[in-house]
Amino acid sequence: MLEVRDLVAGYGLTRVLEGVSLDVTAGEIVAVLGSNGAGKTTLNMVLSGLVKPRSGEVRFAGERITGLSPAQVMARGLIQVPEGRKIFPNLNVRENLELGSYRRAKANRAKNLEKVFATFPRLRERVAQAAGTLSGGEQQMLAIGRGMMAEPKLLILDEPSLGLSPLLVEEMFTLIRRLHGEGLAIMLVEQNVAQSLDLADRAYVLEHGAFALAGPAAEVRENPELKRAYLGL
Amino acid sequence: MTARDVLPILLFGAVAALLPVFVTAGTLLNFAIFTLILCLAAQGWNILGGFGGQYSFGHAAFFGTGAYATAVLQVRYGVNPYVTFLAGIALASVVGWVIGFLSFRSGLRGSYFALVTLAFAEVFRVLSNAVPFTGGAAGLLIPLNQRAANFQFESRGWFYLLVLALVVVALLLTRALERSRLGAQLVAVRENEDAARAVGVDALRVKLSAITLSAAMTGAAGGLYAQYFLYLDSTIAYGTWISVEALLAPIIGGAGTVFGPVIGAVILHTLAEATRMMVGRIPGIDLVIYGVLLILVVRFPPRNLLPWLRGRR
Amino acid sequence: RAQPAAIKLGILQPVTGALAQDGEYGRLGAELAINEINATGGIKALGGAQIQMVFGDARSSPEGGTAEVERMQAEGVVAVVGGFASPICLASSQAASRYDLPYVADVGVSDAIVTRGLKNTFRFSPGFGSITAAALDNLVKLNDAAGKPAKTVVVVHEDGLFGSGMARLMGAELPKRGFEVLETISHPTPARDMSNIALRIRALNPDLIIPSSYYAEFVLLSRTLQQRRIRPKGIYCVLNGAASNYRFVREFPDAANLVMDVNHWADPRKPKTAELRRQVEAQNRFWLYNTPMNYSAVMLVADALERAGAADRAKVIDAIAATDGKFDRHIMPYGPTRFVNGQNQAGQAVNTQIQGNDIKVIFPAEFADAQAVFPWPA
Amino acid sequence: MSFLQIRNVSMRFGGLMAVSDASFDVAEGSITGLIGPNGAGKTTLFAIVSGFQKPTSGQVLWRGAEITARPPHVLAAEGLSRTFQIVQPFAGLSVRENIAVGAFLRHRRRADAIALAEQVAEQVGLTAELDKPAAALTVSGRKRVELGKALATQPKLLLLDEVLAGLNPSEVRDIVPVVRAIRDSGVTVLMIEHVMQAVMNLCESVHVLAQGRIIASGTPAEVVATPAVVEAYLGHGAASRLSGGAHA
Amino acid sequence: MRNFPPEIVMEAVANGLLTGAVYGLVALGLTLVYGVLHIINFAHGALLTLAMYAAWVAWAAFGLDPYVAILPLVPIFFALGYGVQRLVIGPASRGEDSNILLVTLGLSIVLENAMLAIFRSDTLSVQVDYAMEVIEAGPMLLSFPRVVGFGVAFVVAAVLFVLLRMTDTGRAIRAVAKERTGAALVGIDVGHVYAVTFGIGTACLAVAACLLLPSFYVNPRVGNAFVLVAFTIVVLGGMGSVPGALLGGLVIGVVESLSGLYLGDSLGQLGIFVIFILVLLFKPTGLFGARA
Ligand SMILES: Nc1ncnc2c1ncn2[C@@H]1O[C@H](COP(=O)(O)OP(=O)(O)OP(=O)(O)O)[C@@H](O)[C@H]1O
Ligand SMILES: Nc1ncnc2c1ncn2[C@@H]1O[C@H](COP(=O)(O)OP(=O)(O)OP(=O)(O)O)[C@@H](O)[C@H]1O
Ligand SMILES: [Mg+2]
Ligand SMILES: [Mg+2]
Repeated sequence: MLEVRDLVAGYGLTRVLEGVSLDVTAGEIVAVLGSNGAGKTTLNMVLSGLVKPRSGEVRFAGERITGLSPAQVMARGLIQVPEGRKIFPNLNVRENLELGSYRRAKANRAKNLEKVFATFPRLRERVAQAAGTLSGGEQQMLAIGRGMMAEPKLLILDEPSLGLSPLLVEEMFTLIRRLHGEGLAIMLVEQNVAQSLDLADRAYVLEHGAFALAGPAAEVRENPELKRAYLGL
Repeated sequence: MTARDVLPILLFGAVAALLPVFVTAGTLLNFAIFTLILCLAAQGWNILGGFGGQYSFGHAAFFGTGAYATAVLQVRYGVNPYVTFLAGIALASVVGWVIGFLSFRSGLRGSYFALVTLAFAEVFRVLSNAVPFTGGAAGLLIPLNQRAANFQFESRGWFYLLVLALVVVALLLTRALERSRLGAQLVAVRENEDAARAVGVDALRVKLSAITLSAAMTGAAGGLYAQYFLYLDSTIAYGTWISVEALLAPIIGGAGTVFGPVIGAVILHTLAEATRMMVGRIPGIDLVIYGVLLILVVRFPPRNLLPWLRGRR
Repeated sequence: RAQPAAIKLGILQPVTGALAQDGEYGRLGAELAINEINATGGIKALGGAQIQMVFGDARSSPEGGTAEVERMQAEGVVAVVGGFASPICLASSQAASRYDLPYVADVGVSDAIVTRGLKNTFRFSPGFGSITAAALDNLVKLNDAAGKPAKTVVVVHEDGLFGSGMARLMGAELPKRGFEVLETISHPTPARDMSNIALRIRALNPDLIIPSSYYAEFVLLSRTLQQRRIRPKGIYCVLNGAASNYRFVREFPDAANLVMDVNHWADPRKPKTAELRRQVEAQNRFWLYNTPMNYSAVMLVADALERAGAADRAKVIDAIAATDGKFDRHIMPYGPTRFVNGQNQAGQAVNTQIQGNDIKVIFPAEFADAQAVFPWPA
Repeated sequence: MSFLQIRNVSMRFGGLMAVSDASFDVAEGSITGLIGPNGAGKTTLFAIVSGFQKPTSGQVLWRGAEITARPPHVLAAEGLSRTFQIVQPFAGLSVRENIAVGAFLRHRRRADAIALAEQVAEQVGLTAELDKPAAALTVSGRKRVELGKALATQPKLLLLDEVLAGLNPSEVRDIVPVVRAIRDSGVTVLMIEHVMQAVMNLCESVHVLAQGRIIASGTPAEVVATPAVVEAYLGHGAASRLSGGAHA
Repeated sequence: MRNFPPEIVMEAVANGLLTGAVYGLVALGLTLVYGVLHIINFAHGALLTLAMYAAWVAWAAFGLDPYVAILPLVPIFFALGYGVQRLVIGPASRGEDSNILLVTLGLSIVLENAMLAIFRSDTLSVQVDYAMEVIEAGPMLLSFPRVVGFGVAFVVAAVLFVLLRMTDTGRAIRAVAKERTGAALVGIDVGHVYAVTFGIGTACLAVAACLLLPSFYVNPRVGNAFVLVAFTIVVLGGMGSVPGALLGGLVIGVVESLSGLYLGDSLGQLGIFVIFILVLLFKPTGLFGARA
C-alpha cells in the first residue's frame, strides 16, 4: 500500500533522512521507532507532502505521490495525526472534527462523528468548548478523532500516546488494535516501544536518518541492540 | 561590550563622517541628512519593534512630540534650541512611557498594540492641529537664524556631522542594549512572553524600558527634523508617513539587528531617489516603480543576498 | 549664429500625494507659459535663449520640495517657480536661499513666506491677510448693495491652514461689520460625510454660509445641502476649492449655481485669459486658478530675465524686485506690480460667482464681467 | 513548617470546575509527584502556583507566606520556577540564548549568564545543540530546553509539567538521574508525570488529582495500589505491571 | 454644549446608522483578512479606491448604474483579491507576517499611484438621478443612496456570517487562521484559503464602493479616509468577527455622527479615537467579544 524508496530529505543545509525505504501493506500495523531527532516526524512530514523530499520516491496504493500537495495526499486516504496535535484552537470540538472530513468522507460526516464520540465520550462532553482550552490529553483525543473523520486508508500516528494517562494509553492501544481489526493499515510512530512492538506486525528502527533495523515486530523486540538502546534494559 | 562589538559602529561613523569632505553637492548632503534622521527614527522603532517584538504603527507620536517640543519651546519661550532639543527627547520618552504603561498594563500585544499606538498618534495629530500653541493648522515656523549657537548651520556639513554623531550614539546604545541583560530579556519577551515571565522576566518593566528608549530616539529624530526644515505642522509631526518610515527601514534591513535600520533606510531612500529621477510627464509612475521595487526587496531581501550585511546577533 | 544656451527654470509642484490635483494644474500653467515664451522668440535680451523646464515633484511634503530644490540647484536652474502649498513654499524657498536662487511662490498664501527677510523669495499673488480682508470688505459691500438681507452667518471650514486661519479671522471680524456668527464648524480633509454639518446648519438656519474647504469636501457639502433642501440667502466661499472649479459647474450645475467665492482668479477681461483657457480646455482639462497663476509667475521671471540681461541669479533677484507696472504679460486681475519685501503689493483676490454654466467675476468692479446675484432668489 | 502549601484551591472556567478544593503540601528537599487523568486540573494547578492564573478561591503558601496570584516573575525571583507542558521555547533564539534568559535572573553580566547557561546545558544534556535554534529541536530537545531554562533561574522549587512525555524508555532512564541530581543539589521538585516508570522511580510522595480533587496521597507504591486511582487513572493493565514488575 | 431639537438628534443618529453600515462593510473585508493573515492590510484603502474607480468606469464608459455594477464587480474583485494574494502577497512575503505588512504597503503605493497616473488627480463623481433623492421618515430626511447602502451592507454581512459559520470553506478559513500545519493535514489548501479570504475581503470592498459612489466621489486617495475608521471598527467589533464589524460600524457611525453634531467634525474625530483607545485598553477583545 505504501512504498517508500531511498527517501532523502532535510531542512536548509541539514540532511535528516539519508535514504529511507519502507513498506506498509494493506491491513498491517507498522511501528517506526527511533531515538529523539532520528527523523521520524520528518519522515511523516515528507509522506504527507508538507516537506518536499530531495530525492527518492513515495508510492501510495500504487500511485506515485512524491511531490503532491498535502491536500492531494490526504485526498487519497493517507491521513496523519501529527505530533503536537495541531488541532484548531479557535474552533470548537465539533468544528475541529467536522474539518477532519473537509476533503474526504464528507458524505459520512454525521455517522463518523457519532463513531468518534462513541470512541471518546470525553469529546462529546466538550463539543462546544474551544479546542485550545482542552487539556493536553483531550487535545490528543481530538487529534485522533479528527484523523478518523477522514476514513483513512492508511493512518499515520505520530506519538499518539504522548501526554496521555496510563489508562488512556491503554485505551488508545486498544483503539489502534480495533481500527486495525477493522482492516485499517496503520503506521505508528511511538516512543512507547514495548507496547508498540506488542501491537505491531512489523517494525523499523530509524537511526541517524536511516533504518538500522527492520523486520517482524517479534524479531525486532528480541534484538539485543534494541533492548539496550530503547528499552533501557 | 567588547571591541568587536563597537568597532564596526565606529568604523561606520568614521567613513560616513568623510562624506562632507568629498561631497559638497547639496543634493547629496540633503539626502544624507534626511536619511540619517530617518535612521534615527527607525532605530527607535527597532528597539521596541525589532528587539522587543512590539510592532508600533504610531511612532509618529514620539517623532512629533520631539519635533514640536523642540520647536514650540524655542519659538514661544525663546529657549535655546539645543536645550529644547533635549527637552524634546525627554518629553518624547515620557509620552513613550505613558503610552507603554497604558497599553502594556492592559496586556495589549500584537496588532492591538499596533493599533493603539496608531490611535495615539492620530489623537496627537488632531489635537496639535487644533490647539493654538503648536500654531494649529497654520503650523510653526522656526525663524531662520543660521548660527551654530542656534542649532542652525550656515554649512550643511556641520548639521550632517551632528546628525551622524547622534546616529552613532544610537547605534552604540543599541549595541549596548543587545549585549545587556535588558536586551536579552527584551528579546525573550518578543519570542514568548509567557515563557519569559516564567523565568523571572518582569515583562512590563522590560517593555516599558524599551518603549521609553525607543521613544527617546525617535523623538530625537523629530527634533532634528524640526531644526533642519524649520517648519512643522500636524501632518508632518504626527502624520502616518513617519510611522511608516520608521518601521519600513528596520524590517527591510533586518529588525532586531543593530545595523538593520541603517541598511534599510539607505536602501529605501536610494530606491526612492533613484525612482524620483524617472519622473516623467505622467505623475505617479515613479512611485509605482518604487512600490514595485519595495515588494521586490521584500521578496529578495538584501540581507539574504549579502549575508555579511546581516549584523551579528 | 549659434543658438544661445537654454536657460533652465525650475518648476516645483506637488503632482503626487494629497495635493496632486493642484500641482497638475500648476504645472500646466508653467508649461503653457514656457511654450509661449519659447515660441515667441525666447528671452530676447539673451539672444533669444529658450527656456528649458526642470520639473520637480514636491510630493506634497516640505522635505520633498526641499530635495527637489537641491536637485534643481545641482542642475543649474536660474530660478524656481511654484510650491503651491504654504509648507512646501516655506521649506523650499529657504533651501533656495542658501544658493541665492530666486524663488517665486505661485499660490502659497501663508504670509510667513514673505516676512522672513529672505532676499530670494517673491510672491506675485496675494497673501492670506489681503485675501481675507478683501473677502470681508466685499461681503459688506455686497450685502449693503442688496439692502442688508444677510445678518446671520455659519462658517464651515476645513481644519487645515487655509480653512482654520480664515475661520478665525471671520469669527473676529464679521461681528465688527454687523454680522452675527452663529457657529463655526470645522471638518477634516478628507471628510467622509457632511450630513451633520447640514443638520446643524438646518437647525441654525443662517442667512449666509461661509465655507472654506477643498474641492471634494465642498462638493459634498453643497450636494448634501441641496439634498436636505437647505437654501440660505447665499453661499459665500473664501479660498474654496470648488466654487472656482469648472468641474463642479459641469457635474453638479444645480448645487453649484450662484455659489460665490473669494479666490485667486484670472482677469476675464484680458484676451490672453480666454486664449489660455481655450488651450487648457483643448487638452481636456478644466480651467482652475493654479494654471493662470503659474503662467503669470513664469512670465514674471521671464520679464526679469529680459531686464536683467543675464541668466545670473543675483541680477534676476534684483530684476524681480524692481518689477513695475510695465510688466503686463501676466493675466491676473492685479494693478501695477510693485514688490515690497518680496510681496507684490498689487496682488489681490477677486469675487467670483457661478452663474449658469460659467464662473463670473463680480468684484472688484474694474475686473468684473457680471453682476452679483444676491440674495438668492427663493 | 511546610515548604509549599496548597490550601483549598479551586479554579472555575465558566461552568467547569477545573480544580476544586485541592489541598496538599510539598516537603522541602523532596521530589513530589502529581498525577491524574487527562483534564484533571494538574496543569491548571501549576499555573496557579506559579502565578499565571489567579484561583477562584483558595491560597498558595510558600515557606509560610501567602503568594497567591503574585506575578510569575516575582515568584521566579523568589525561587519558584516552572516548565510548560506545551513547551514554550524562545523559538528564534539558540539553545544557549534560551537558557541564558533564565540565567540572567540571577546574573547581571552577560558572560556570567552565558557561562551558567552552558553549565546547565551540560546538566540537561544539550551541550551538542547549544547553537541550534530552539525551533529546530525535536520534542525531547525542546523538553530539555524547557528544563534548562527553568533550572538556569537557580530555583528552590521546580515545577515540572510532563518533561518526560515524548521520551523513549531509555531516554527516560537517562533523565531520571538528572532530576535526582537536581534534587540533590538542593532543589525541591514537584512534577506532573504520566510516565509511571519515572514516577515510581523518583517520587517520595505522590498526590493524585481527578476531576479537580485530590483523591489519593502517599508513597508511589501506596498510591498505585489504591483502587480509586487504578479505576480513574492507571487502568488495570498498568497497575498490575507496576505492582508486579516494579523494579523501583 | 448646544442643545439640538430632538428631531435633529434623531436624524443624526439615523444618518450615523446609515453611514455606519457602509463603514462596517469596509471593515468587514479588513477584519476577515486580519483574522486569517494576522496582519493589517495596508492596501485596503487603495483597493477600495480601485473599486470606486472601477464602479466609476462602469458608469462613465458603459453606462452601468453603480448598483447594477455590483453584479460584475463582485466576482471581478474577488478574482483580483484572490490573484493578488496568490501571485503577489503570498510569494513575496514568504510566510513572514512582517513581510506581508511591507508587501501590502508596497501594493498600496503601487495602486494609489497607478490610479493617479491613469485617472489623474481630479475628483470624479457619478451623476445619477436618485443621488439627490430622500426618503421622508417622519420628520427625518434620509438619503436614498444611504438607505440602500444600509440594507445591502446587512445582507452582505449576513451572507458572510453564514458562510463562515456554516460552510466548510468558512471553517477552513477560521482553521487556517490559527493552525496552518494542522489545516494542511486535513487537506485544506492553505494558500488557496488565504487567497479566498483575501478575495472575499476585496469583494466586500467592491460592494462598498458601489454603494458609496452615488453619494460620494472618487480620487486616488479617497480610500484612505475609510481605512482608519475601518480599523477602529475592527477593534471595536473584535478582530475577525463578522457581526462585530457590522455592529462596530453602526456604533462608530452613530458616535461619529453625534460627536460631529456636538463637537464639530474635526474634533469629532477625536471622539472616535478616544473611544478606540479606551476600548483597546480596557476591552481589547472588542465590545462584541469575539473569542480570543
Ligand atoms: N523545522 C526544522 N528546521 C530545521 N531542523 C529541523 C526542523 N525540524 C526538525 N529538524 C531537525 O531534524 C532532525 C529530525 O527531527 P524529527 O522531528 O524528524 O525527529 P523525530 O525522530 O521525530 O524526534 P522526536 O522523537 O523527538 O519527535 C532533528 O535533528 C531536528 O533538529
Ligand atoms: N482557559 C480555560 N478555559 C476553559 N477550560 C479550561 C481552560 N484551561 C483548562 N480548561 C479545562 O480545565 C480542565 C483541566 O485542564 P488541565 O490542563 O489543568 O488538565 P491536566 O490535568 O493538566 O491534563 P493533562 O494531563 O491532559 O495535561 C480541562 O478539562 C480543560 O479543558
Ligand atoms: Mg517526532
Ligand atoms: Mg496538563
